[in-house]
Amino acid sequence: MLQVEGLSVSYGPVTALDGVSLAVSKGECVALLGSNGAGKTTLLRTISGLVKARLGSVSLDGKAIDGMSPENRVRKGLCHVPERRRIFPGLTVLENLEVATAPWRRFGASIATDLDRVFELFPRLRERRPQYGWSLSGGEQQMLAIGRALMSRPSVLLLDEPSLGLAPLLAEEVYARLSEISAMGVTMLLVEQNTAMALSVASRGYVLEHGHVVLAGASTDLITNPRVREAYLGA
Amino acid sequence: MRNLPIVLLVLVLASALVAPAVISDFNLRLATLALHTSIAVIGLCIAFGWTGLLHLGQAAFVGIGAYASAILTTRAGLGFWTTMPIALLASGLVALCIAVPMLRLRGHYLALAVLGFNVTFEIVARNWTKLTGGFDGITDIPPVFFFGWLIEGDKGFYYLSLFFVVIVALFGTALRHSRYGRAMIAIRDDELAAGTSSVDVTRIKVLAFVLASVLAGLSGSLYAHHATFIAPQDFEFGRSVTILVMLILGGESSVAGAIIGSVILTFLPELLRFLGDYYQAVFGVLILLILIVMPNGLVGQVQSWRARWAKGRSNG
Amino acid sequence: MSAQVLQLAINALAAGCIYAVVALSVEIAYESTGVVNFAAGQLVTAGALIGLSAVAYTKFNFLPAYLLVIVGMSMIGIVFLICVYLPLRRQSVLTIVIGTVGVGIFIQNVMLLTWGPLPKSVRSPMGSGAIKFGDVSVSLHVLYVIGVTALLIIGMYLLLYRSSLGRQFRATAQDPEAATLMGIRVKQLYALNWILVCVLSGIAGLLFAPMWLVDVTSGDNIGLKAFAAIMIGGFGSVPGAILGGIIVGAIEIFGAFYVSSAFKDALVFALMFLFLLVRPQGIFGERAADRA
Amino acid sequence: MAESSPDAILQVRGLTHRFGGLLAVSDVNLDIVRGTLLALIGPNGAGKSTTVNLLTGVITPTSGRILLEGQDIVGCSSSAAARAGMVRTFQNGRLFKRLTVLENVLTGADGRAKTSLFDAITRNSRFRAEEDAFRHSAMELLTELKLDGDADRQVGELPYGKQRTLEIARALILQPRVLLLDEPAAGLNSGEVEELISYVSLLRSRGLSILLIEHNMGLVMRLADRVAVLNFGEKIADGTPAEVRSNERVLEAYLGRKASHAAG
Repeated sequence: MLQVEGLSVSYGPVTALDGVSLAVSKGECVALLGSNGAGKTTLLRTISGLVKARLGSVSLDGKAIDGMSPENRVRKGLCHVPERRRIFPGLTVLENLEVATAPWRRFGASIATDLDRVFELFPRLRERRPQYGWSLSGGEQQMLAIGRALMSRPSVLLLDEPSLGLAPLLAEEVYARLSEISAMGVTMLLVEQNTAMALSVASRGYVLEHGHVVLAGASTDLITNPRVREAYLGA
Repeated sequence: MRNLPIVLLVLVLASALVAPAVISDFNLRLATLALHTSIAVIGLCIAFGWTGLLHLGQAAFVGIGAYASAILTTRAGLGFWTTMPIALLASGLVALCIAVPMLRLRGHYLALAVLGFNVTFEIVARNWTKLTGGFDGITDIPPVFFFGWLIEGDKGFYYLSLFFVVIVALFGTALRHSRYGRAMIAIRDDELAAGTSSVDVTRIKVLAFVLASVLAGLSGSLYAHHATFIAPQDFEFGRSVTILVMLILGGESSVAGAIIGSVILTFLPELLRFLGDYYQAVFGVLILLILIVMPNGLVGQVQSWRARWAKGRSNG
Repeated sequence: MSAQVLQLAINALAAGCIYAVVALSVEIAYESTGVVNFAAGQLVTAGALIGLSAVAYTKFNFLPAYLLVIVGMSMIGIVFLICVYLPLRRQSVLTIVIGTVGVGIFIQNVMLLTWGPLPKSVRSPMGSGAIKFGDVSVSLHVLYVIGVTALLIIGMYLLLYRSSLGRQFRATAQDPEAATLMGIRVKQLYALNWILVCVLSGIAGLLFAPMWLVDVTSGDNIGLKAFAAIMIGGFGSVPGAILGGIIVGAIEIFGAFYVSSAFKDALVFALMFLFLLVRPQGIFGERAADRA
Repeated sequence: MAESSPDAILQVRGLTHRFGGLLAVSDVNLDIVRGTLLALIGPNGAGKSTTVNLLTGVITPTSGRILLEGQDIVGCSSSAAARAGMVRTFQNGRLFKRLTVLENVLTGADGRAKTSLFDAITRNSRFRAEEDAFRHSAMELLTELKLDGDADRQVGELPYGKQRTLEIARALILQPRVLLLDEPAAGLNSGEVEELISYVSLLRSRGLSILLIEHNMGLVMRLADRVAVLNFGEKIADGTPAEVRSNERVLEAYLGRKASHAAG
């Protein structure tokens, strides 16, 4: 479904990614692990087209999408939920959701079923419909960011640290919803610092260090692998 | 090669010294104008080029200096050497009074506030007829005496202006290479980091704004005595824009660029005379082209060429 | 209220409406791109002068003439986007702001070449009639200005807050990158932005032209007043821009009558400075220190 | 509350900061013993960066006290805090791009300058003596950090690792009482990290008190005398590296609930 091959990215003199390759098959949920500055966010930004790669290629459904603008990648079903949520603070919850239908909505096309699907997953958002984005709590904002992404009818969802800054109970709730979304057949690539949570949803994972993939494997293997712990807690 | 800048500097100074002997009277007049304008541009270099204050009202401070000099010489009969320091002081004091509240503001707020100040200055100059002569301005501003020697005509005034430009350029260069210059550039590059590196951000901003205005006052005082006639439209907002464009054209953070920019832009209408009425429209396009093609001005462009050349040599 | 005060108040409202429309245009550009459009005044003049020629060309058929103005101003907006905003977008906002100054100079001088320096009088579609309410005589054009402004404000509200396009527009203004990630075509919305900015200024030009004589510099002053209006109303607030415009109109008209007609503009700027000193965020606006 | 232990150079008491309704930092107490290194760790979004901003006067706390050598510096501007000896580096390298390497370091020294504007523009002997002294100490620092060969280069020409080092030099010339290093290892390769570790140890052995903010615990475990852990703006643990590493709440914050059980 999503294929990344030999991706290298530099910011001026700094190399952020150095020949990263990975693949996510249809319906799969894959976790991307690693410490701060390992290049996880850069990788997602390159896949969604915000950052231009120096070398390498990204393909979706077997077709290279390297030259494509981020807007058009969304139209191909690739949606990126950015780090720190980035909801639109001056739009209401409902408007935040509606605005994400721009890629597919034509005159008269109904968004009611899409809205229902989001509200079923996140009943809190239904209550908060008329409130402005900035007035939501961190957890609600995260739910809105995920809900907003679903409104664009993605086939592949890129998620950047969905548990960031959330209390453990809320983070767990967000993850419960993510596994429901995964069960609906949405393909997911998940960046997370909370290893246990990420691996509880994902079936496989990659560990990134200094812009390289240093480890890859099934979740069950990774969770007991001492190298993963090292990446965060040190030897 | 190492001494190239010094050789260039000596050449430029030498040709500036002999220029009056070879160029026409009209061009001499323009050159004199370019010289004392460049003092205001160097002032803007300190405030905008180094410290990053978007200052769209430099002409008003030139105007304060010019009017202070003109009023004191025509009404009180004082000479240039007395009124000139007063003119500097007047511009500086006005700047100090408005700096403290205004510099709490950033970016566009400051730009609009200073622009508003420029417009207000114009309105006052036009309408406070008793003091400023209103629309008719002030005429018959006396010439300058230098130790009893009358500086008359363009040649004398050219050398007087050149003298002040050299002094101001030396001042600017010394400032740039002192802790004040460093602090100013640090503020423009990263205000937060400047603060945590012990730079007193507000004080340095006020200093930059006041110094810019003092230099504008000097420029205005020279202008008044050179033109012997001043009127409100000499100091309108459009003039502030021209001064800013001179700086950007030359290279916004370089003293040499400020002088180069004001010389080029003073002579440009003459060079482009064949454009006739189209000149002003071309001027607008020119601003855009500079911003798009060489945002660091002529000096910045030359520096980047030199850097590329040096790199090419060291690699090859 | 005496008839005289009422008369002044109506004139003040009409002048204020024009400032409010220009302030609205500056405010929209600022909110969606962070750029203060220093070419606003020249765009107002452009609207007035294009209107003048269009009305003559259509032999006083105001409706097609005004449509021509709107098309013309939209084209200026698109040219501005392609030649100035997009090439400068990656540089600092200050650079773009200086770029708008260059655009203003360019437009002004192209107009000088096209229309010449002489002031011209422009007819109002309402003719030169007036209605009398007791001792108060109100020209039809003044009522027309107030009516059109009200319609424009309602129209802008519907466009920005009640349409899908407006939602996308506001989302892009708040976070262009997140908007891109939601599949919104950000460049098209920037085009919409600059078209709106130019069309609004142009309409302000059409509204003011019949009230005063028009020459190539008449918009400059209106642009400056619009800036003052925004500073008073508060940057970053649409209602602030409208209220600020009306306040500026009131100070100008009442100040000219009761204080001094020479210093009426100085009064406007004095109030602006007062706000900067005491309440830099304006009546409704963002905190002045928040946005660089 | 141990109000005044004589060898604590920095005492933070009840530090609290609210953004809107959100408690970014909540009632945090910290102590740095003179000449030791305290590491402040915690997951992303835990409030570490806000704490640094509060300590260095970039933002003013809602409540709480920051005692540097017994003197409360709450309410000081960032430049006043820097002059008082609270000096920091930045997480994502904030150097002055248009100044040379040497000038960047000198900006830090200028806070101690005694000469006036008049001295500076006439370049008199007082000014030159001061400038020479500053240049001398700046060059000494650059030499120690192996940057002396780059002194006259523009900052943008330096490779990333050297830029990070330069930031430490700019901070050190301020003669800090407490040096706050905000994620100094971010983006460095493993060789550079080793150099950083040995240099920071050297600084500590010379008696400098250091607050190290770090995400990567590998670095922390090797350098820290004590470790404080933040999560959701609250301090959840404080102790020696070994104590903190086996602390249940810390493991949970980093790895999540399930893994900490699995690992424990």
